[in-house]
Amino acid sequence: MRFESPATSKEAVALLASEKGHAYILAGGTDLLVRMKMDLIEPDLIVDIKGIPAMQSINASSTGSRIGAAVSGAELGEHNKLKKLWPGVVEATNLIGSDQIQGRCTMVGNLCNASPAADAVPALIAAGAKAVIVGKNKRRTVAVEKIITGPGQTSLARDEVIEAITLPKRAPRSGDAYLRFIPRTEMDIAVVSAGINLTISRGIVTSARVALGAVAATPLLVPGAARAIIGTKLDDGALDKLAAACSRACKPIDDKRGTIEYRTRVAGVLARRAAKIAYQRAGGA
Amino acid sequence: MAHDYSYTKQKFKVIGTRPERPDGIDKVTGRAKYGADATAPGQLVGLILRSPHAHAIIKKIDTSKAEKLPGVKAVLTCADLPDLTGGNRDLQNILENCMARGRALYDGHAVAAVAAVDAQTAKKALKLIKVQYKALPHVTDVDEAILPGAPIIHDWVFTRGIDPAPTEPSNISQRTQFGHGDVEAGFAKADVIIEKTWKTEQTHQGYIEPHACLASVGPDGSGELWVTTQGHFTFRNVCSSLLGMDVAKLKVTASEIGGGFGGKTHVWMEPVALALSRKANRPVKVVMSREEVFRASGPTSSTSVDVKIGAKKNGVITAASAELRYQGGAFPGIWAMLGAMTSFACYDLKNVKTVGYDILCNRPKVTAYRAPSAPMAAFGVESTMDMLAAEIGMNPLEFRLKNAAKQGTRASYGPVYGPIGIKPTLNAVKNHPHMRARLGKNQGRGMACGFWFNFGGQTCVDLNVGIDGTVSLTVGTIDVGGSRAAISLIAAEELGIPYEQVKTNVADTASLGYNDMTEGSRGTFSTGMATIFAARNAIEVLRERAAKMWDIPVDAVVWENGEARATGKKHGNLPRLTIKQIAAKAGNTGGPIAGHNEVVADNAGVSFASHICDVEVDPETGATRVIRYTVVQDAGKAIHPDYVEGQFQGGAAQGIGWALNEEYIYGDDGRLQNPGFLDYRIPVCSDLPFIDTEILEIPNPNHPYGVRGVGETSIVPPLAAIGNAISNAVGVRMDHVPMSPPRILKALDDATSS
Amino acid sequence: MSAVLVSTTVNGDTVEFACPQDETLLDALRNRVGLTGVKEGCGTGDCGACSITLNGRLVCSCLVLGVEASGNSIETVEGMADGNKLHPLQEKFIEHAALQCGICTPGFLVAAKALLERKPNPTVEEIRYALAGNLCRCTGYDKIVRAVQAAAKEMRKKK
Amino acid sequence: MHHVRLSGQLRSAADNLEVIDVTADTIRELLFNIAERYPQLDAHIEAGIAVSIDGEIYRDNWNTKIPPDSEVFLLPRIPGG
Repeated sequence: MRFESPATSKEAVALLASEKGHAYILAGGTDLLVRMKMDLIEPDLIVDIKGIPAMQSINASSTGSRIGAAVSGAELGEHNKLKKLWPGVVEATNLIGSDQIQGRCTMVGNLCNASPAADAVPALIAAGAKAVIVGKNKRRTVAVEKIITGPGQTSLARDEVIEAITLPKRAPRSGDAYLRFIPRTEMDIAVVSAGINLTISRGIVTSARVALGAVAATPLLVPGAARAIIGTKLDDGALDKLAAACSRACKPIDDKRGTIEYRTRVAGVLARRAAKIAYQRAGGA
Repeated sequence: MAHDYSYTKQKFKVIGTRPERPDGIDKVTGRAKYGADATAPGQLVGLILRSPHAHAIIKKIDTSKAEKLPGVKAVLTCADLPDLTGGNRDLQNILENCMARGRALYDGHAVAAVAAVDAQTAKKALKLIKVQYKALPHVTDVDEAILPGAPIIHDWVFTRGIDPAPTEPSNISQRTQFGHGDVEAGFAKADVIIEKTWKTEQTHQGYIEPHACLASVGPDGSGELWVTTQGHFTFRNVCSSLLGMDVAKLKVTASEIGGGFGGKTHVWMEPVALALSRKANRPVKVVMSREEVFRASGPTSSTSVDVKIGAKKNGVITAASAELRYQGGAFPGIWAMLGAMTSFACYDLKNVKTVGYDILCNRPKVTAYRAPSAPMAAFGVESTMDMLAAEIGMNPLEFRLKNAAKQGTRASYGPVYGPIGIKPTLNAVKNHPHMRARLGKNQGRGMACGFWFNFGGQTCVDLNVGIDGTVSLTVGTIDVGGSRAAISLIAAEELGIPYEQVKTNVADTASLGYNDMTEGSRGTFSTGMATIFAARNAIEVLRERAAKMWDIPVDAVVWENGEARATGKKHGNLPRLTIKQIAAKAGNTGGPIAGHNEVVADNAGVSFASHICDVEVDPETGATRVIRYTVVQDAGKAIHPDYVEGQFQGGAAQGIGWALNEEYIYGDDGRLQNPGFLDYRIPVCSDLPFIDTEILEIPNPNHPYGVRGVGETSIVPPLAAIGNAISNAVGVRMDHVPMSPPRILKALDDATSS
Repeated sequence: MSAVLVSTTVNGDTVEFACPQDETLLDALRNRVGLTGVKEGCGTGDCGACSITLNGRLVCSCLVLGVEASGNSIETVEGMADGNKLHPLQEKFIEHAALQCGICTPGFLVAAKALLERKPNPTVEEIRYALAGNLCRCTGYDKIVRAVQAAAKEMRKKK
Repeated sequence: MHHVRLSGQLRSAADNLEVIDVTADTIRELLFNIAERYPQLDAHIEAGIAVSIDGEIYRDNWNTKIPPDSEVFLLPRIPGG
């Protein structure tokens, strides 16, 4: 196995493109090294992207934000400006693992690991985040919900690297929130999760995005759930409709972490709770 | 020399204080050496190939490619471990568990092993071993394993304890029965009877340190083993039997142990490491991965238990019975028997009957886990007790007090009790402020009782007085939780010297006589007892030496406060001789000063605990949080109260994990789906509240200081205490452990819809 | 597979070791640098026994490659005491009987130190969540949390 | 003379008796005498047995004296964790 730490995204892409064997990108390593330890993968090449300046910074502004792919969860959590603009996105990423994991893990790594239960992803989808992708010949920008195509699978080509995540312009009176259910208080993978981002005007929800995690093969954007609360003051009736729409959208499986029945039911519970938090953050009563 | 075991009420000077442990600095600086921390010149890395099948015939193992890989020094299969057990079935089972013999019996069963110059090479070699399996039907559920047509695990297992003896092999390895009186007549007299089936899933001890050892065997048949174990003398005896080595030629050194809780009472890969070393003629280190620990060491049983209890309206139990089915993994065990013995031990019952069925499955061989088998039986019994109390309209605490066992009660497992502590723990619970604390919305309180036997066993101790009067104590029981501190305290107390003047060391098997394992809550109890007698032995010598120094008769010398004092009119004015002064002259008064004792420290004194637990349940998600927890337990005498509290708290925390989230999850393919700490969910720091403790000290009449075992009982009550608290919080009775969020939410749904 | 030479700083000392490129920092620290105070409980980031700080950031050394240490600075439990003077956390862990078997202790100490450097006066809840990545199976965490509280108090006094 | 009670599975090795009368001063004598009378019990004794004397359980020390009129109960030997 070869270990390389390129200084630019282009170099990283070139390394990936020229590798004949199995190549993997290392950012925080909190998934990659686990898969190596469990003998699930045998890399021939590991490309460490932490030395690439374009991937190391955070720019946060109400006109748009950019988070480098190698930024750790801990660094994200320490960025007050970003936290203020996108509390749900930051909290979601900070929920991944322990303080130790936060010291290394990245939002983009969480995305590219492509788990249906990835904590950062529903919050990013709800936020309308985009991934900036660098390829051999071109750069492209893609909505986060288009990245994961199935458990462990992404739409990235083998010689493509996500350089950063961008978050859109933040309208005034907006708020986001992310909640997940785990059996313990820490250290678990989400059994089911919900991310919500909304904007209000005079107490009425004017726009919203709702995303769910761990209820299907990929994290889901649920437009029907958003429609259930747009135009409402998030009263109980609207919340009931939100919960019902979320539960309807679920296509979960039974596995060691939860049942179909449980996930379907609790998706609605979490969406309802997350919507209330987002609404409050947007300045709603 | 005969010793007096009996308790004498004495005033202690240092017993009951809380000094710092002697191994503390090593453990906070990273210096302490655990199982994986030793190295030897030229050591190889050993790895084990494990079956991916729950049950399969091993048709062929081709090791030729692995053997040819440069850097590989030995490849091992069962052919390298011939059966030298002389037909001893128990040893044969251990041998077969260490390395499959023609058949893989569970997912993770060892099939082959390699030793190579480094981990990378060893890993590569494992992949070059080709094993041809023929998969067989498997069974992993305790109730399914005894259905007609279930795959038979061993054709040589015929159910024992059935008359007439069966002629067909069975997955029930034995039937055991305990009790007295006439339960049918008793139930006929009951006003109310509750009968219910309870299930618990399989849990693991979950020690943080994986099994690890460093083995070295030379061509002369001599060997050394450095290993993390609860009993290095037992490991020595078992390994030498399996490998055909002389016991005296295998020196086993116990490393510091990173937790055991019963799981390190048994050999797993240690005989394989020794055999690899013998074949390669190099030291071999084998360290299990966490995944291997879960798949291939010994968890505790999953169970299915029917409990029936009947009572009069006035709260007197008229009869109680239980049928207990315990899954023991791929080899026969006695786990249901222990469940059958302990289930009703807390109560004074005229008519009681328990029947245990030990059942084989395609799962790893079950081994002891803290108060083995008692928590599952207590879950069923203590939950049923609460249901029955509710049915007759009695406070569950009063109901338990009314039926609690006392001195003179015939225990459900047979004998008549001496002085015991169940009632005092219940009374302490009754008077505890926790019982009167206010509860909020969706909160509930539960309590439950627990019992464990405790035992002593073979123990020996050397006590040597150094030239400066300090004392070196050599013991043979592994220190799993601070026992060196407790044992140093005992030596200091008996000799009348400060704690700081005693250093307790755990000896290797070549340096001290045989000691049983640290299990059954025996460490401080039995080694403490041997230490008292060894110290008394040394005091005799010290008196003799003082007498020689003074040139007076030994009868005129008494030992007081760590000094020799001459008595009587003739000698009374002599200045006292300190241990230091006597030690300094030892060379001229007869040589080294030492005390020794070997003892069979029977009679560790049975132990009882009562726990109180408050939970809060989220009715929308089924999530349960323990918000307050109190342990009340009889310790006999708490030698070092910090570490007694630590045992209470640790046991309770393990019980809480078991109650709420921990479980082995098997797929339809018979493979373990959660062999890691991510999905085998032991409690994390933020899951738990502070765990309050109340130590009761009801002296054990058969220990000079009144000590009882304390380590195990505290894991027994939590399952039921939490189940009872959940029932009080949200009105559903959970009959399946772990009481995980999906199970609770389903129970809530079922309750609403019915 | 070719090993590479890694030059790094461990507990203030410059350290060099040759390391296969797929070897974890945990294995490199234990087997090549000889710092066996760094423990492996799981190898998958779930137990925290291998906790170290990497450039001041708390991480699991089992989830870092040895080669990644190049040019960086590492602190382990072996570097906590100042000569023969124990760190207040080390003192309080012994004083409060916050360890039984002791295998998780190095990880807890490193994690607790990282917490107290960031947050000198944490609440019980903050301590519990900050230490949630460190598993202890012996103590039920009770005495560990108390020891961290006591050490925090001691350290605040000294400041 | 002691009335020695047997736990469940030991009874089948002793003609299904719940109580057997044995004269013995020590555990060793007791086990020797009952094994002589009920040879099937020998296997149980070999496999490990515990003797409760007035509620106190002895697993190992066969020199233990059995006081007159004491309550004697034979149990299987048990492991711990």
